[in-house]
Amino acid sequence: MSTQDWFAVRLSLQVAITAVIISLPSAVLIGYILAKRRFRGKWLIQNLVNLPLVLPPVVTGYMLLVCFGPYGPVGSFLAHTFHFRIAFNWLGAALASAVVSYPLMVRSIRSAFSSVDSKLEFASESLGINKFKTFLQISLPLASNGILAGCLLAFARSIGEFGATIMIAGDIPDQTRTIPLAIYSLANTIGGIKSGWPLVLMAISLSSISLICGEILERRGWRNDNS
Amino acid sequence: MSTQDWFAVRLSLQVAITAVIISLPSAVLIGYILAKRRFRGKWLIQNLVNLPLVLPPVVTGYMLLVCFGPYGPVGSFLAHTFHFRIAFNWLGAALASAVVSYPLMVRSIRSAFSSVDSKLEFASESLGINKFKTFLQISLPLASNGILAGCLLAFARSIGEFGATIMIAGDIPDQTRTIPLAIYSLANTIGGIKSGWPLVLMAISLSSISLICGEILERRGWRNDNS
Amino acid sequence: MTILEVDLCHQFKSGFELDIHFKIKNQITSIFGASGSGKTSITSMIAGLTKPNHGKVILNKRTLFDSYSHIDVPISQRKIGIIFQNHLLFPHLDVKSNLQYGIRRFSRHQSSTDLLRVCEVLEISHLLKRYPKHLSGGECQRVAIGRTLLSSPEALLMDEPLASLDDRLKDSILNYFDRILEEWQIPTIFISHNQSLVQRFSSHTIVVDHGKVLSTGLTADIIENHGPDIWKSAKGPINLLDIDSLEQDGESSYALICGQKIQLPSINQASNQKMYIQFSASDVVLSSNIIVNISTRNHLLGVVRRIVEQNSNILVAIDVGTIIWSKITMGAQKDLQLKIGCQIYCMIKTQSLEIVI
Amino acid sequence: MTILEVDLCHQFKSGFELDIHFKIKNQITSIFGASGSGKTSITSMIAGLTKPNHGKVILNKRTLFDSYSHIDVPISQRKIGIIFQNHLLFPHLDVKSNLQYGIRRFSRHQSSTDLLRVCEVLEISHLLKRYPKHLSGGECQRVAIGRTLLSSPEALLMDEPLASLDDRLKDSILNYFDRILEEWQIPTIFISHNQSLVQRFSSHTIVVDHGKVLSTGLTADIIENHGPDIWKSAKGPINLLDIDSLEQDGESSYALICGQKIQLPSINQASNQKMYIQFSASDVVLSSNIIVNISTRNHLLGVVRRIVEQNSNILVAIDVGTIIWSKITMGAQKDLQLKIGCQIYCMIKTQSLEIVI
Amino acid sequence: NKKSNNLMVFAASSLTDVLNEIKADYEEEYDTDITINFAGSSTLARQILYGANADIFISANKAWAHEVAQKKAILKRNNILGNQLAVIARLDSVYKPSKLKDLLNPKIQHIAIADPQGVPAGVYAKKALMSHGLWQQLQHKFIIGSDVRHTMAYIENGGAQAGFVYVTDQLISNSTNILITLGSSSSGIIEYPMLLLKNSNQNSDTTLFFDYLVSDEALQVFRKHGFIIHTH
Ligand SMILES: Nc1ncnc2c1ncn2[C@@H]1O[C@H](COP(=O)(O)OP(=O)(O)OP(=O)(O)O)[C@@H](O)[C@H]1O
Ligand SMILES: Nc1ncnc2c1ncn2[C@@H]1O[C@H](COP(=O)(O)OP(=O)(O)OP(=O)(O)O)[C@@H](O)[C@H]1O
Ligand SMILES: [Mg+2]
Ligand SMILES: [Mg+2]
Repeated sequence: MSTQDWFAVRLSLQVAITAVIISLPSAVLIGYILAKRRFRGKWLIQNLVNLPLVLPPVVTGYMLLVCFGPYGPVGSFLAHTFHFRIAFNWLGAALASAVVSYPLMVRSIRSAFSSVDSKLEFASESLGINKFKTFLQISLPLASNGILAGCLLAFARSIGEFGATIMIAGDIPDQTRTIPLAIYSLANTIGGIKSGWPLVLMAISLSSISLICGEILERRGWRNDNS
Repeated sequence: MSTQDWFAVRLSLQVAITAVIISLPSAVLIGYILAKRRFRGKWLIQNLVNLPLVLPPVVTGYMLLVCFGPYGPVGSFLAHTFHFRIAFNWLGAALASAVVSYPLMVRSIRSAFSSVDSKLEFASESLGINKFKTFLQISLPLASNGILAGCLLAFARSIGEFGATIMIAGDIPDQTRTIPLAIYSLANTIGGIKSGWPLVLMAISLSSISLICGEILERRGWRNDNS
Repeated sequence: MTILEVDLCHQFKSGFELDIHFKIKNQITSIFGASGSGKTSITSMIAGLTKPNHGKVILNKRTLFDSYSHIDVPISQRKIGIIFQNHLLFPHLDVKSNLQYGIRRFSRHQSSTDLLRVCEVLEISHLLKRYPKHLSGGECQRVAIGRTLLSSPEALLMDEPLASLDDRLKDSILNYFDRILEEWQIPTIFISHNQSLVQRFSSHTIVVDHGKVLSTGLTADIIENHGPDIWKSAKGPINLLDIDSLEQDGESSYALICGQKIQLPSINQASNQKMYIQFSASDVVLSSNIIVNISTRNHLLGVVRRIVEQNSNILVAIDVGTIIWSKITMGAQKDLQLKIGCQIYCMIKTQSLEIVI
Repeated sequence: MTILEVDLCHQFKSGFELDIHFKIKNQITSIFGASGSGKTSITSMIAGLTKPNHGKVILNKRTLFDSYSHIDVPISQRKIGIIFQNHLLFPHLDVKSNLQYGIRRFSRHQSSTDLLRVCEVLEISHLLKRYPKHLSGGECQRVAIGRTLLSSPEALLMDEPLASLDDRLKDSILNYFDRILEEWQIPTIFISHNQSLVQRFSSHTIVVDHGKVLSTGLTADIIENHGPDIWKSAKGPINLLDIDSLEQDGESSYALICGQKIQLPSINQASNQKMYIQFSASDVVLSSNIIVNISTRNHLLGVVRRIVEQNSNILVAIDVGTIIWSKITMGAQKDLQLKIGCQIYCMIKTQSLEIVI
Repeated sequence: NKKSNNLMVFAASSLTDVLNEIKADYEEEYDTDITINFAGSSTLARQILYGANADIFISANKAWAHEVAQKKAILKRNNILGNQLAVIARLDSVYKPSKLKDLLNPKIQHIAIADPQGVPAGVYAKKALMSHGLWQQLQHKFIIGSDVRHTMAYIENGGAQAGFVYVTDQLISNSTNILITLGSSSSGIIEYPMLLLKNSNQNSDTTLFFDYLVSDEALQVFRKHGFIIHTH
């Protein structure tokens, strides 16, 4: 693999990890609310969250560009106030990955919270621990396996993200060319897709490693600790 | 919306539903095995299942094409033996959607099976019901909410699937042009994305409807049947 | 004086209706009733886990729930400790963290419930590093008890807290409860199917049946008036008598029961804790005069207060200073010509007596 | 004759070691031991839920588990019914479907356990359409019992099956158990902390302590030899007598025991099955002559065969055609001048008698 | 070895190979880093319109160049670079059309064409077919590619028996060959307009590179890769 390829691998990792970190807090919150609360506008939130799942990633990327691009409302605000830009930057790639993988993460986290026995939460409250602390000390740790699974899922999805990334971050070598963009670009050159194989294998092994890490973490948790 | 747009909506539905039906049986099986059994090659299966998640969909589509295309081993076999073709056909779109959404479905189903209390399965076996029947009568119904969620997720993902579909099914108007392909084609014209809004809204409402159906089915199940 | 006032109306979807009203002071009150009569539902509504259709729950003048003025204090602020029928330990925390989870959350009580003491009494000191899934049924139950006690609540609800424990543990835990509750002076609700536990442990009893309060009052009165109806076991109601004082004479021990002497089975460890003797109604033989040449050692003279016929058997309440129930056949009643007011000897084999601390 | 042979060695990660060996025939055997002594672990290994490190489980010559020859029969083919400490009802099935779930799975037994009968005895007929989450604790327990009985297993393991039930229900369910097990003739293991349940229900007892078998044998013997160590107060061995024939006289029933007549507590349903009467040694009063003016109805004349001193109590074996054990104080022995060979009356209250079918 | 200057080129993806070669040559000679963002012309145009910092935009057709030129300030532009459209088929295909009319033959079930609504290659193909009066008749045979490379993939993989791609693209493939080359008379002149955009952090190197792109040295490379040089 060329140094450019190695750069793509490093960048993909950086982007995917950032994407997970960006989305995690709100995904945990939304996942918890969707799992444990009943309220009026619930289906609306659910739909919003699922939007990036049903839209072609290119369209998602386009919407992000409209919003976060240098002329977009958020983008120009950030640029003027903090001299900070997201589009055409690795941060843009991270944002794209975060948005596209968000529904997967929320879903995983939501189902993790759903399977935490509400009676345990009641028990905690009856010991004088308020709802928020109960969330922190009971619901969150008990859902941690599912949250972890959600992160890994989002990570894997980010590693493979193409459509939205090329829209908002562009395919700029040494800046925003993640593994999928590099594969695509290789496919467009004379050697063709064959020269892309090392990168394809790299993508696969990254996700394998993340999965295996996840398994190990999970196995060390309370859930699978048998006999 | 034009008649072509309506065709895209109908086709997308057909493709997504077919994709779910194709993948469901094996996803249930694999999900169960991953959740409840421990064996040597487990991580390998997991990696294989997750492959379509980490690869850019275009690469996935390319691999499918290499395999199922008219010149691919499976494709040419099917063509010669059964005069039946998958690639460049709505079946190809269904196959692409099925493959791309497979990891999501398996994950959802896996975590559903994981949260079925093993002791209940033991109880069933102690009543003389063998492992297979226990699976059918206890594990499966108790995991049904998660399986349903997995189907909806796969459905939603299929509605939005673009990269692999365009690779293996091609964008043949009135034959394989699903909603995302239609949106993409609109986005490529200079008038641009604006004329694509009706289709974007259509995609969103399809997934909303599926989500709401899911909620209703879930609420009628045993899990949320309170007081 | 701490008071818990409860007023609950609820209609379950299954058709079961709960309609419960009672007040208890800082005392231990048993709720007694058949399986499915609504005991668990009552406690879960007091604690706030289930919301009743109508009603009111007031603890120490704090309104915890009132359907009319839409008050519904969050569970965590009700300061009510619950020991659940099914433990509900936190699976991701080890025993020690489980115990410390709610420690001193409610600040009123400052002593006699430190972690060490609780672990010692409940015999769980060796389990502190374990996780709940590696505990036996009884061990779980003990940890759950400890966890609740350590949170020093202002009222305590216990749903079969001792169901799967053996007698020795039951006794020592009950004594500990007794002492803590004596000190804390908080209203305590105790649910158990074990008649002798109810009798020993609770001063007051509320009898519920099909979701309604059947009767309420001092445990002793309830037993006198409703004993035969409530405890329908083959051996009749259980008699539980306070021992006034203890006397050792050679190898035998004697106790004074309302001024009358009674020989006890040999006790190994003499203790200076409060002791009771316990025997079932079917163990009490009645005779109209003192009989010699018989192995039965104890003859308590008393007056017949009530005669109840139940399933072709006769239950007789004899006042020997306290009430003793005896279960005899109809033939025996005829032979002895038992009538209310007549004097009679209650003969109780020493071997039938059980000593309870 | 059905035999269950158990041979288990297991080391838990927590350090707890299980090392258990016993054989039981088609009889009801209690496993008795303190909380955390390994009772639940034993049953779960017999049933196949936990795999022991070493050992062997053999039922009716079928090897269910053998670590040496690597035999491990699947749970579903072991034909062992378990009633779990925590119910484990299927939450997605209603009560009726729960009951029918394993019905007649094991085909040996054909009668006395149809759905209707089970529902009637367990008093759950009105619950058939409910889901487990809408049941009370005791109701869950009863459904779990019914579910297991209906699967007609070849061996039965029961872990505190009656813990949260009241006495009346306990009695009726126990009688039903008794009758079914009599008919089925299968090895049955019964775990309970309730001394009187163990005494009444099981013919044999295995005492475990810290994962080891402490002693095993007839319940009566165990009680006689280990009673005071195991139970806080023992009522002495249980006497179980065959009833030769039954006689109805007006409202009372009489039985002939080795030619002597004895009055029984009123029985509601007369049955033509074999019947026993059962009473504990402490229920037997000895007197040297027949006494009148006493509520005790039965005087069986016998000859003293053995006198055993145990923990300052006296156990007397009286031959009335069959042996009856009586437990009395040393003082009583002295007063009655009991010696081997002398004649004596055994006085037994009708109410102390329990009829076992 | 960071160079002191850098500039950003947005180029249509069909230029990937050739521009990479030119870039390498240029960087060897000058103290400038060149970054090239390859994507479909429509994506690039949209990125520029929404604020991407591009110094040079090379579009694959006039329409997208025009779109950008309308809304952004343009310092320089040229239309020197050109291409040719061709009908290609797999080497092993049974039926090889020799003129456009042959595409009507039923042995050709599908014809691969880049999206005629917006993708330049498709727009040119449509124009050529219109001029031969075949557009309407062939409608039902089209399989639409999202860009030229995708269109060619259809042919390579058997999705179509023939299709329209640029001559330059066919050179990359070794499983197809050119059957018909379309002249500018039928497809219209195929141009790759190069735009030098006015940018906030402009420097002289930008102009230097823009000029280099039309230098003989660069044109040589373009020709080598099959491009046509228009001399107006
Ligand atoms: N999975 C496990 N891992 C480690 N230790 C365990 C595990 N399960 C049980 N133990 C320990 O083994 C011992 C025996 O447990 P078991 O459940 O058999 O007790 P038990 O006799 O049923 O007690 P109880 O009457 O309280 O239910 C206990 O000390 C318990 O802590
Ligand atoms: N969620 C529910 N929905 C419908 N009915 C319920 C629900 N919970 C309990 N019941 C019914 O209400 C009645 C009272 O239940 P509860 O659990 O209070 O009984 P309990 O007195 O605690 O009995 P036990 O001694 O068996 O635990 C029962 O008949 C039960 O079937
Ligand atoms: Mg209850
Ligand atoms: Mg146990």
